[in-house]
Amino acid sequence: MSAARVGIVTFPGTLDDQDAARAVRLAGAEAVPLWHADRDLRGVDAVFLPGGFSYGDYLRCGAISRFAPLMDELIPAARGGLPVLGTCNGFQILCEAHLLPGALTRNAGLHYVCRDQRIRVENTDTAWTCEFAPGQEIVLPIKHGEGRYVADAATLAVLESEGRVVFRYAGGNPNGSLGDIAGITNEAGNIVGLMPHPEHAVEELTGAPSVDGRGFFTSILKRLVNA
Amino acid sequence: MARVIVDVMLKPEILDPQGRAIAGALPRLGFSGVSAVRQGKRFELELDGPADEAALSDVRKMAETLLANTVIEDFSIKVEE
Amino acid sequence: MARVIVDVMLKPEILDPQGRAIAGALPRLGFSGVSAVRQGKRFELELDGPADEAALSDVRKMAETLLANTVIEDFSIKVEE
Amino acid sequence: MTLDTVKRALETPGERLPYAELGMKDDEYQRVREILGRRPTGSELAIYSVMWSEHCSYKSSKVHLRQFGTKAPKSEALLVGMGENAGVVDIGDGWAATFKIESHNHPSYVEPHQGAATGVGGIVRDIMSMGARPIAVMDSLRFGGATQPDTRRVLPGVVEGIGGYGNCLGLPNIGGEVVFDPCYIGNPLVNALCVGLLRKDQIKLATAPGPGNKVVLFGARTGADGIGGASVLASATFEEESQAKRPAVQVGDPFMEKLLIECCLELYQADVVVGIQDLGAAGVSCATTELAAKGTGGMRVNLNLVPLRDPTLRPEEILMSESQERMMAVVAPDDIPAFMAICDKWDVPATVIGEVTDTGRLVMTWDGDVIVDIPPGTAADEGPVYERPLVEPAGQTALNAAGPCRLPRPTTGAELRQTLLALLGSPNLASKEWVTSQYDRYVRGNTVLAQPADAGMLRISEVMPGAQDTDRGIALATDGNGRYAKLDPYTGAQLALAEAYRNVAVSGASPLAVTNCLNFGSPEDPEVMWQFAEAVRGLADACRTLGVPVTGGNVSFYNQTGTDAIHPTPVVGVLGVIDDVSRRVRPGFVADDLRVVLLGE
Ligand SMILES: Nc1ncnc2c1ncn2[C@@H]1O[C@H](COP(=O)(O)OP(=O)(O)O)[C@@H](O)[C@H]1O
Repeated sequence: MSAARVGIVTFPGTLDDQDAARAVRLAGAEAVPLWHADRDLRGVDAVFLPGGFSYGDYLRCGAISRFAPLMDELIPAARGGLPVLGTCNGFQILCEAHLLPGALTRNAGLHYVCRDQRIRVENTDTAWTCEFAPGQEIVLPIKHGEGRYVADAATLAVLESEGRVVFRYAGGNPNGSLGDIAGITNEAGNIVGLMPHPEHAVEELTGAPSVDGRGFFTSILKRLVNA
Repeated sequence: MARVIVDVMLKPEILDPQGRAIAGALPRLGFSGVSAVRQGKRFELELDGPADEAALSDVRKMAETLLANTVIEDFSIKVEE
Repeated sequence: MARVIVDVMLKPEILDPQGRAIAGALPRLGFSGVSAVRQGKRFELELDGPADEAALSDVRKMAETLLANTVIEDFSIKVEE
Repeated sequence: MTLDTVKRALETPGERLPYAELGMKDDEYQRVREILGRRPTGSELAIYSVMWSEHCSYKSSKVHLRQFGTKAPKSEALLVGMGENAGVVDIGDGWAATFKIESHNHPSYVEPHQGAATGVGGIVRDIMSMGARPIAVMDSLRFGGATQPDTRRVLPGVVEGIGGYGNCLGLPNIGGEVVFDPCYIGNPLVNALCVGLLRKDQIKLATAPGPGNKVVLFGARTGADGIGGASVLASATFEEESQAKRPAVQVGDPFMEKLLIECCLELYQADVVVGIQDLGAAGVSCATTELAAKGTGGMRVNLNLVPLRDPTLRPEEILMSESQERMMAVVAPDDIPAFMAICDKWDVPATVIGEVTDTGRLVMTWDGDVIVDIPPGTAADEGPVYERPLVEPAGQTALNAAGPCRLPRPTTGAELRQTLLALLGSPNLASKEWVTSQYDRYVRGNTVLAQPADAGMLRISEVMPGAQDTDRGIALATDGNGRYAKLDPYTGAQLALAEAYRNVAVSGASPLAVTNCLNFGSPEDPEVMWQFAEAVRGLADACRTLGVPVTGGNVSFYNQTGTDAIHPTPVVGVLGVIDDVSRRVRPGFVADDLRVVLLGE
């Protein structure tokens, strides 16, 4: 059986594509580079939108990337069930593209913050979290200036009641996110966005002092193999 | 050649930490008399042609799709004389 | 209770990378006819009292010292009716 | 405004040019006249005034800096030494590292955010111009007292500027310093270091050989940024005039720089670059004169072709503009289409503005008229050199006599407690997390050590394609101590080196090479000049003793307000190599039951 193929999208200004590819490879899948200007998903089984400062984060984070030619392909595919993970800038892009509800705004502390953050996994039914235990606490790096999740009260109520809050900050909210929300999913559970960086927590030698990020990639592999 | 202004502000129900920080700093700088501050964005667009109805309808589309995120922001458009 | 608007824009000779990026994106979104975009900030200040001369002179000082970085930005003040 | 052409300069020999306003001395202006055999045109004066400024010509420091070469220990690792954009050292397995530290002190005082941001941008382009991929940054900062009001203005902006720019480029910040001392209140120090990786056989140099080769300007458009800044802002005290000069600050566009990095790497990969130079403080003046001087010797440039952000700019202003995020490359005519295609892919504007010639002259035209016609070497390499007078500062002996033994000592337990609390509460010893948490230390996943370690460390196997087989890593530390250097600049500089050297060594790496940023007051003050000479002598001697060469660096003079100079502050960066990066040594106690051993006295 050939390895699962996970597409890694690079926009101008994307930074974590190399880390994302490494994390995918370490999990045993094939990392397939996807270029923002191509209208081609290259037949991948899942897509990872990594972090960075696409288009310099100018205007609003993710606002310009959302209109990339590749997104014209990705948006309908994601709506059709293709597993998609967006971290940091990738999460911002998913919200701007309305694949996930709400928006990410300036940190309440008004500063960029880079730190190792405790996070609680609240939903283990998604394509990207099925290998975690419900309520499990993990440590992942966060590094962002605009990660404060906001949505109107009705949207928040729906997210909570449907169990679509996938991750919550534990041990202190770093950015003022409503409900301590660190990550959410869509109704179908195939699209997940979060501010923390699992791809920076997969190796002993580098990155965060944990390898908890591996769970995201073993999850998607398991999901793809069982699919 | 006309200039059109698009003002984008966070919706009133969305917390504006920048505005709040400014409002908090004012008394420390010796300014009283300001009860609230909100910070938004202002875009100045130079049009190639006149700001006629067609152009303004285009600007409205730009504002809706790109300049503002209507999930959290409102916008208003005006032509600069 | 009056509302005063302070618009802050980069001085014309100062590079505006954000405005440039937006102007660059517009044609890709199918919008033509915009030759330049500049992005600035808009502050809405709620005053406790009326926008009389004393209050406006205070706002001017706030703009100079806090709201605008006069090294690279210009500002303008107007009272909202 | 009439265009000052070479023809006009010949016809109006008596016309007075504002050389003094551009920071040029009478005798320097006379030399320009001798070199050209006529008065310079306004554009030529623009070129000479920036190229002969302290900032670009090192006219006060050159005679001292030579010791770094003459006293340099034999080093097989040194591939490119001082004099290029950055030094390059062999780190084994076919790979090389290039690194350098540079100051952006004065601009960071005027506009902290943009000043610091463009400081990072500038040093990153230096590293790119050697043919390398920039892989990490560090920042060494000095501010006034933590409670002084202006520190509140300067510090947050500087940290935001460094973080905002470096984070956006995807360069992990792997270390640095934050020091508070009232002597820096009007003259904060912002020294930024960048390190890059390249294949040892793919070093690029700033040279324009081969008549007929094209000169390409690529990156951002040229605007009115920092016009006159190179000679006026960067190397003269700005006190009274600062208001008037303020609009001349440069603003950075980190996104453009990120595109430039990826674009340059692809250009190198495609092998379509003959020579390359970044545009730093002296912009087009510097890039054209230096490229031409190091190549075949001649170049022809049509200044009308320079893409402008502000169409009203005059040729003199184009020559002096400090607009950021620009590079200049020399490209063979056949490679131009491939070059342009790569720039297009990365959305980087690129324009052919001239070509290499064998005339030995740098000739520039505007609207068809010749406005510059000079031997480029005279601007790039033959600037004035000063042997400035040196005098040991009047109070030096008394200062050293007033040692710490004169201070009252805590005698009781309560007093000791007080002392300890005072120390722990002092900003210089306090946690620097407020600063470091605004910097991304993880990006690109190669950071092995960063804060709170004594040295930053990166693995190189995953930095670039082709490096997979090496286990090696590089380590870097920067250190400096202005108080030691004030007491004894000779020893103070040595202590700075020793500290950075130790910090690299304790990470498990072997120190290989040194970069330095020498922050001092006015060289026209003989007491400052003495401090400078002593510090350089001390550093050069210590490098010889430790067997590590200085590969490059930067001098920042005029860090003073009125007659009050900052403490002499040599900041030293040391680069080391570790054969197997998985054997790095982490700080702190990593397991129970380990023994604690004190080494040294
Ligand atoms: N300006 C800075 N930029 C990046 N890292 C910094 C900066 N200042 C301090 N650090 C890092 O924070 C850590 C603690 O610094 P510091 O408190 O100065 O410790 P030390 O006295 O051991 O050098 C070190 O790893 C240092 O490299």
